[in-house]
Amino acid sequence: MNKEKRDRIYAILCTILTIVFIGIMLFMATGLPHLGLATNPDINEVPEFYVEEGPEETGALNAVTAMILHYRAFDTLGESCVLFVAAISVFILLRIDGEASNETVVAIDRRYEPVNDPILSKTFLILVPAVFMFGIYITMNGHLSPGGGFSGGAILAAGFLLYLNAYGLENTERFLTSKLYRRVTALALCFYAAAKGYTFYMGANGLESFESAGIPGRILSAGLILPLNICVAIVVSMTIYSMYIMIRKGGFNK
Amino acid sequence: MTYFFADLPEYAAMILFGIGLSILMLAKNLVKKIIGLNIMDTSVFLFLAAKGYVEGTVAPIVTAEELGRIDSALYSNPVPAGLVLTGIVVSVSVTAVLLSLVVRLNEEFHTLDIDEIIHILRKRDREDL
Amino acid sequence: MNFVQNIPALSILLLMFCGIVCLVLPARWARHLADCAIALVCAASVVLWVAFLRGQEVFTYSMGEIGAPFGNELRAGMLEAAAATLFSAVTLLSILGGRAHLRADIGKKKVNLYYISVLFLLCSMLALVYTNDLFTAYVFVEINTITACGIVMSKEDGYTLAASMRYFIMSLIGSGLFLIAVSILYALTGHLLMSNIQEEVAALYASGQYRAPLQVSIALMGVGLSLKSALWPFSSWLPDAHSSASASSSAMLSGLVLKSFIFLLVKVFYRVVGVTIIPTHAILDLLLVFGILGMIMGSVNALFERDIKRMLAYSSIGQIGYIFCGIGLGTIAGVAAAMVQIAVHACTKAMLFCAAGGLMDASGGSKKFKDLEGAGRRDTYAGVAFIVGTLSMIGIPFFGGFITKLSLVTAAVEVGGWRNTLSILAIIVSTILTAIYYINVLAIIFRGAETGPTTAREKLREQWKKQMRLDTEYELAIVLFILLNLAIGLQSDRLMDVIRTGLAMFG
Amino acid sequence: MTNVYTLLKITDKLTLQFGSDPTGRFFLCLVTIMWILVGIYAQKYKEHQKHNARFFTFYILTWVMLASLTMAANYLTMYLCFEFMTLLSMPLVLHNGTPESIAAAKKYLFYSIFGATLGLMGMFFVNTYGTTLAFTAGGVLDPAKIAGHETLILWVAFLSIAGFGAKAGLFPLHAWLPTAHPVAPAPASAVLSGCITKAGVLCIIRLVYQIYGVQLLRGTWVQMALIILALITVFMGSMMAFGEDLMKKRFAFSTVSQVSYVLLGVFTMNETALLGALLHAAYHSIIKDGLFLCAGTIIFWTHKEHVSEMKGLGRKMPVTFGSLAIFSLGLVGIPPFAGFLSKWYLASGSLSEGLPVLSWLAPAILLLSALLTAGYLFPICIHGFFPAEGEPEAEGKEGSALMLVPILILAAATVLIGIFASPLKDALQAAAATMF
Amino acid sequence: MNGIAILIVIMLPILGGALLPLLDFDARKARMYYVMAIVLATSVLCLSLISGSEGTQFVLYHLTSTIDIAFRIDRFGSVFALLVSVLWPLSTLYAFEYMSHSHKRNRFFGFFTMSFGITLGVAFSGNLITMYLFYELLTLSTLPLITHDGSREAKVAGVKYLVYSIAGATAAFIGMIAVLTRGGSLEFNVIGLGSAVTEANRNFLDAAFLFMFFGFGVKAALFPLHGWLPTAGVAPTPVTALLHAVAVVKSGVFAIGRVVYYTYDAGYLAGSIVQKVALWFAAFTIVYGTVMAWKELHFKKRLAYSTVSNLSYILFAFLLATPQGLTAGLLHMIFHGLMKIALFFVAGAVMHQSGKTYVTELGGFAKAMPISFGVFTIASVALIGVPPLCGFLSKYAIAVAAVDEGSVSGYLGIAALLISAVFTSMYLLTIVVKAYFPGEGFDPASLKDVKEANWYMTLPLIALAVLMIVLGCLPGGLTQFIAGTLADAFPGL
Repeated sequence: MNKEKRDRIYAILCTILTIVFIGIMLFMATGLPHLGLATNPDINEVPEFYVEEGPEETGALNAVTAMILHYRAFDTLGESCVLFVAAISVFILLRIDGEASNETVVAIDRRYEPVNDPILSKTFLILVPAVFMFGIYITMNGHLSPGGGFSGGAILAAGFLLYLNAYGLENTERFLTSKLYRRVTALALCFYAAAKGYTFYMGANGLESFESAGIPGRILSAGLILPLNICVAIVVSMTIYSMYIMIRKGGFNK
Repeated sequence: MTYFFADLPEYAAMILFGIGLSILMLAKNLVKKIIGLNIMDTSVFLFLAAKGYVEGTVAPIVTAEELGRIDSALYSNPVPAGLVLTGIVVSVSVTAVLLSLVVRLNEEFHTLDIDEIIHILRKRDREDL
Repeated sequence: MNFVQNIPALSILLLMFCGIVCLVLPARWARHLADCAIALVCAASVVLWVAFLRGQEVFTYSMGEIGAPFGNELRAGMLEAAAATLFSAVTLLSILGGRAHLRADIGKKKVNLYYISVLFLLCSMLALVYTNDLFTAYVFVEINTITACGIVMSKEDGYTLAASMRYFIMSLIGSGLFLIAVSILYALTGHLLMSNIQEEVAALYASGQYRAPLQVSIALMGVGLSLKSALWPFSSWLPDAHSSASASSSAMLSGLVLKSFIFLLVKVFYRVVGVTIIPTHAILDLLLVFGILGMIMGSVNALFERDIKRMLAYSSIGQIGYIFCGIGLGTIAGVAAAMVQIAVHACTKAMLFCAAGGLMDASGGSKKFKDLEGAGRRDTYAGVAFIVGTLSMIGIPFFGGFITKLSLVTAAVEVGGWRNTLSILAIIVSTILTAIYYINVLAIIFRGAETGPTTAREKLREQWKKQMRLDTEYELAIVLFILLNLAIGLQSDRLMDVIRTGLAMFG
Repeated sequence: MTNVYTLLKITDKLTLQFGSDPTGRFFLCLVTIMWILVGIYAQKYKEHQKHNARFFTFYILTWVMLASLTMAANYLTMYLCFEFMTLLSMPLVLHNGTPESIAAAKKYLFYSIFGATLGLMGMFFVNTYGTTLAFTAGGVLDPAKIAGHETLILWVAFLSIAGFGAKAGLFPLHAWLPTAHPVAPAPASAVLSGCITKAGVLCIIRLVYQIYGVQLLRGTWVQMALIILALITVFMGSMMAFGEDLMKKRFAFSTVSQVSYVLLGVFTMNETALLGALLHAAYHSIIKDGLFLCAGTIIFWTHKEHVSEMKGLGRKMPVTFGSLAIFSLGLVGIPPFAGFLSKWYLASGSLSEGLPVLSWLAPAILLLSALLTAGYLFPICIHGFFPAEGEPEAEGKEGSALMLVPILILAAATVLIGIFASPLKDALQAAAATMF
Repeated sequence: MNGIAILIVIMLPILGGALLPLLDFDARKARMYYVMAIVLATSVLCLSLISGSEGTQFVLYHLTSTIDIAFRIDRFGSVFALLVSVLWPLSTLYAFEYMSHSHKRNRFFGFFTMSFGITLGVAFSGNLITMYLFYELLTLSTLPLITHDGSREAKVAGVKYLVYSIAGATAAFIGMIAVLTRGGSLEFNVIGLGSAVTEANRNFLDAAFLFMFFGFGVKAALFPLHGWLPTAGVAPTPVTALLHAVAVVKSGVFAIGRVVYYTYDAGYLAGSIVQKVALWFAAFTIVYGTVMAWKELHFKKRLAYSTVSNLSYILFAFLLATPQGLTAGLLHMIFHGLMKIALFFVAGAVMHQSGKTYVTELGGFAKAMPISFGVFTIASVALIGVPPLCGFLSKYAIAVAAVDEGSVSGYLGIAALLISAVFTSMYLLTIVVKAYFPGEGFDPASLKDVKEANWYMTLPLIALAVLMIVLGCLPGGLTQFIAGTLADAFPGL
């Protein structure tokens, strides 16, 4: 059997398989609870607890944030770790080992982006601080309004990427070097892990932990949620930035 | 039939999932495969998001004034939202890793076609022996 | 609350923490830290296991002050503790055994990254073992996938990259199916914690509500996880990945990573769906059939392979078939057999991969059979390891493989109908094929001219001298692996007890 | 059995025992005399062949085994001697070393061993269903044990008797004889045909009369079947001989036929018939030995093996052909030559037995066979002495004394024991009586 | 103490053999003394153990709660051990000469000696699992001996042997486990399965028996599982002789005997349908083996097919499940061992001295190698079953046992036995005839280089011939010894 024929057969089989699969899934979907009903099985004591008890217990008005950073914090810790290990994997894949000379790096750099383009520079000079501000805002208000570390971190990362694209790597690395990246990420994650470890340990062993809900509605409230949001934001932004930089040209310069 | 239109997101999610899956299986081009993966993941998010909503409710963010007398029936389910959030992050991470893999594979084999890559490897095998 | 109950959570967090810290440490320190952390986790798991042996009850550990059904939970029983011990011990030994190769295979700047991946890999496996929450499981499954690819990819060549890509794709289909299954289950039950879901599922089954979605979601989980654990025919990437990955990566991937998904699968079947419902589900038949096909196809492929690492990889496919065969039988005895096989295969295959690394070193780095002639004499440790592995695979009493076969056959003869016949036939066929290709390897690595210019005794002395120069870590790892294999074989009764007790704790 | 001597005791039941009884002694005498005469003859004949030391070694050894066989006192010993006799006589057959002779020897070997094996099977059953393996008149089977197993025992008896019948050329195990004789040296053919076939007869006598017992077999299908087999053999042997041109092969078929006369007598199972059988055994030994020695002489001097080549040869070799004529007359059963008396007893025994159909069929067939015998033997002599007109004169001359004397002795015996039959008849009558 | 002694007897040759490649003797003499010392010491120890320590039981290790690694000395095992420990020194002596020009002698003798210990392990096993252990090890330890030659043919034979053996062992293993799951004990005891035998279990246990029968039947070369044996004839002759006529194949037979009398019991089996099936297979194999031997022209393969047939004699006797059957089977086990090893030794001597491997090439060899062919003739005649040589006795005993058993299958067996006897004479005596009477056109000069082998080879031959004759005439002591098994296997007797 030649290759084309085999491919064809494979394609036909896959198509049939997926059609059957979709059919099954659709059939199954007809048997699922209907959308939007308050009587559905998923509207049980769990969301009720999150919404009703969450704000008072954690001090976070946003029940989603309360859930992901307090009740189901282990998931979220894992999630941050996913980001982290993804970045590590990207490093493993793309990091240029050995000492690529400065010139080559710059040359690669230039191939990808118009460095020192005046329009870009000027526009981004205005835009970037705003983006940073917005990111920080989203992060800091994660427990009060929609948002949180992940969204905030993503926005911060967008700011970094804008800056990088406008001013080039060399300029960016004036404040964001590889070493800084590593230290900040490690520190943020360590803090995250340590803090959560502490609360897990305390909580599970029934000990009194120091965190307090504070006064709900204030920025400085909700115990560890705010610091954790900040940590998450740092991790997310750093990770996205580093991934970008890796995919772009294989590593930090310094 | 009453619920058909209400349930539409569910069906859409299932169909999308199937489409994503078929792309993942059928597409030769690795980037297309990644797109398929994202479609698949997105369909799940769609499904979850649709599940989280309850008719006539708002997002589960209370105001400071309400504290102490919150009625959970007024708010939609926060759990799917959390799951979607996590799912998105995972999906993003995986996509990043996959993309960087594609970059490396392209450097190594100068092609994005997975079959061709396997073909090249088999040829190498034969040369080895 | 007993302090040992903190061990699961602390092990996971410790590994995570060390993994993060490794990012900023110098390479050497990262290595030491990783070793120490894994050793510590291993010791802690042993402590936990001992606690269970001394009568510790199964417990749940809420991650935070609020437990089920609102917060994340870990849950530990005898089986979990044993699995954690096994996973951490084998990881440690794999790293030790492949250390020499790691130095050669991985670029200087990536050493840290490799150890981070290893630590997170172990962390995710422990999390999969301990977690009582399906969504946590999903998250850690992803960590597992990414880090597993990471350690394979860390030795960069075309094979590992292509194989990682294929693994990723296969694995992501699997995770996608798993995720949507979790979502559906959530929609049906409103819970994410296994214990709660189990109650709800039982209630739903009793009432007959949502039968179709329930069945489909269980099937999707089964298919999804078996895709991830390289069940034949979803295993075509495996040989490529192993053939060129570093020795310890292969050892961990084949020995542990795939097993962690299977462990999760068993948890899903018996903790989420429940022991009374799962035997009636058709997914078991599917797994059984594919497991049996895997047993045979893997062995057949291995038979014709002329590359030692690829052969071991195909052998893994066959051995994973055994595990699925055990699960597919649908009885507790079958699952127990699968668990035994997980343990035995983890130890044996990891050992063989490390030993294969040693053999390659002794043969100028080639993995082709034609170059490996006499390698077992040049590297006696690897030779002995292969002998032990072969004896185990054939099923000689005193070795692990015997216990697997014993328990699997015991389970198989007790189920009725076609499953019985099919699985027993498959066991026979697969055993023969396995014996042939392993003995073939033995014959090759111990072949070689006896006569030479030097007298035999001189040669022996020279050999000893050469071996003194070999990496002591490698030797230590091989010796420990051999002891571990023997321990499993000799203490199989206790192992079976542990597994049975552990499975009883699942309920 | 008297004078039983135990040579070796393997287990309690399995012993090697020798003893003597009249029948055994008769066969012993017969065999020994024949052996001596043929041995004398062979002294001259040996010039014709190589490896004489080997030949005579096996010649003697075969006699030893044959003699032991006649004196065997139990089934096991008999079986042992039988097997060894087969093994030791085989080299006589293949002595010439041609491919045909080796093939013939193998054929002989396997037929014999197959037969012996069937006999061995009989021993297994006798061991279980009998009281002892020692030969006892009237049989050794334990009636208590065989109750309920009669069918089985009859089958066993049939098969084991038929098995030993292989040696005696009983159809359907006769085929070795015509193959073995033409290729063997003449002395070997002579003793094979004259004596060794009688070993088979003796074994059958032992089985029929002293192991299974006449009581068991008489009137059963086994007896019928055996008689029918014997009759078939008698008739078939004669027919085949009639159509055969190769002289030794013709004689071999004749042996097939004649030994079954003996067997017919044995199977008829009364004293008269048995007497006839024993007599015929003696007569046939003498005559057939004589015939083969004549044939050997002719081959020795003229290298002519085919009957058709011997026309006119009688004039050159008058003594040989004269003896040949006497033997022929004897074998056909023309009174007063030997051969008449035995056939007479066989026929009368058969008639007195009162078996349906067979009682009269047997004499009829005997008669027919006698005619055929005449038909295949007489032409040799007639053409030998009276060649047709225009035949070229045959080459040939009379042999040496060493060859002629044994032939003449045998010829004389043929005449003499035909005329003075009573001493032998009386002796054999006594022997036959001990069997009942 | 005696428990340790068992272990010593088993481990001494195993360790001694394992050390051989390490000691790596270069001098022929040194290796010879070393190997001979080990083999003789083991034999002597083993014999003293048999004679003095009957009834010893010894549990080495509790593998699981139901599975022990245990040893015991009972008469049944002792018979096998006796056979093995008498024949091994003889074959070792023979092997020294035979292998004198071979390569890798250290490896060869290493595995050869190890196999001794493992075979004794089979004999002294106290339960099925222990036996299974040694059974598998025997496969492994003899594999290098088969492939010793290193030729492609040898490798193919090795693979074939491996496939068959492992498949058989696995099937037997499944049977064992099946017995175990239904509450049966794997210990060798007279109670057999005891209370595990219920009406409901019967079919299941029957199936398990068949699994074990056919599983162990592989080594016992039962049709249709005999294929490996003739191919394995490519091994050096001492191996074919000792292992494929005695140790390996007999351990298969022995294992079936164990299963029949000690795992199951005679009472269970007698009259059951599985017994019939098994008997039929054995009977068929008897005939099949001889017919194939008759057709085969390769000397050693012919003998191998003869082994196929004769092993089934023993199986047949065992399967009769009567006291006579048991003793007859054991008797044939011993006698066949003696006879077949002698035949193989002659075949080996011929190959060694002249390189001839086909029976058609053996014309006139009896003159060149009078002792060898003298022994060959004696062994042939014995194997055909001519009294008073030993083969007659055992065949006789088997047949008598079959008659006593009295079923149709028993008579079938007798028929098979007889047919086989005829064919046996055909395939063996043709060789004898050819060797003594090469026929016309034979050129004696062609054999002038062929000489009788030296005493290393002829001494074992003569010893065997003497044994065959003496045991054939005076079997009393041996039968007494064998009858001792009855007390175990048939407690009611």
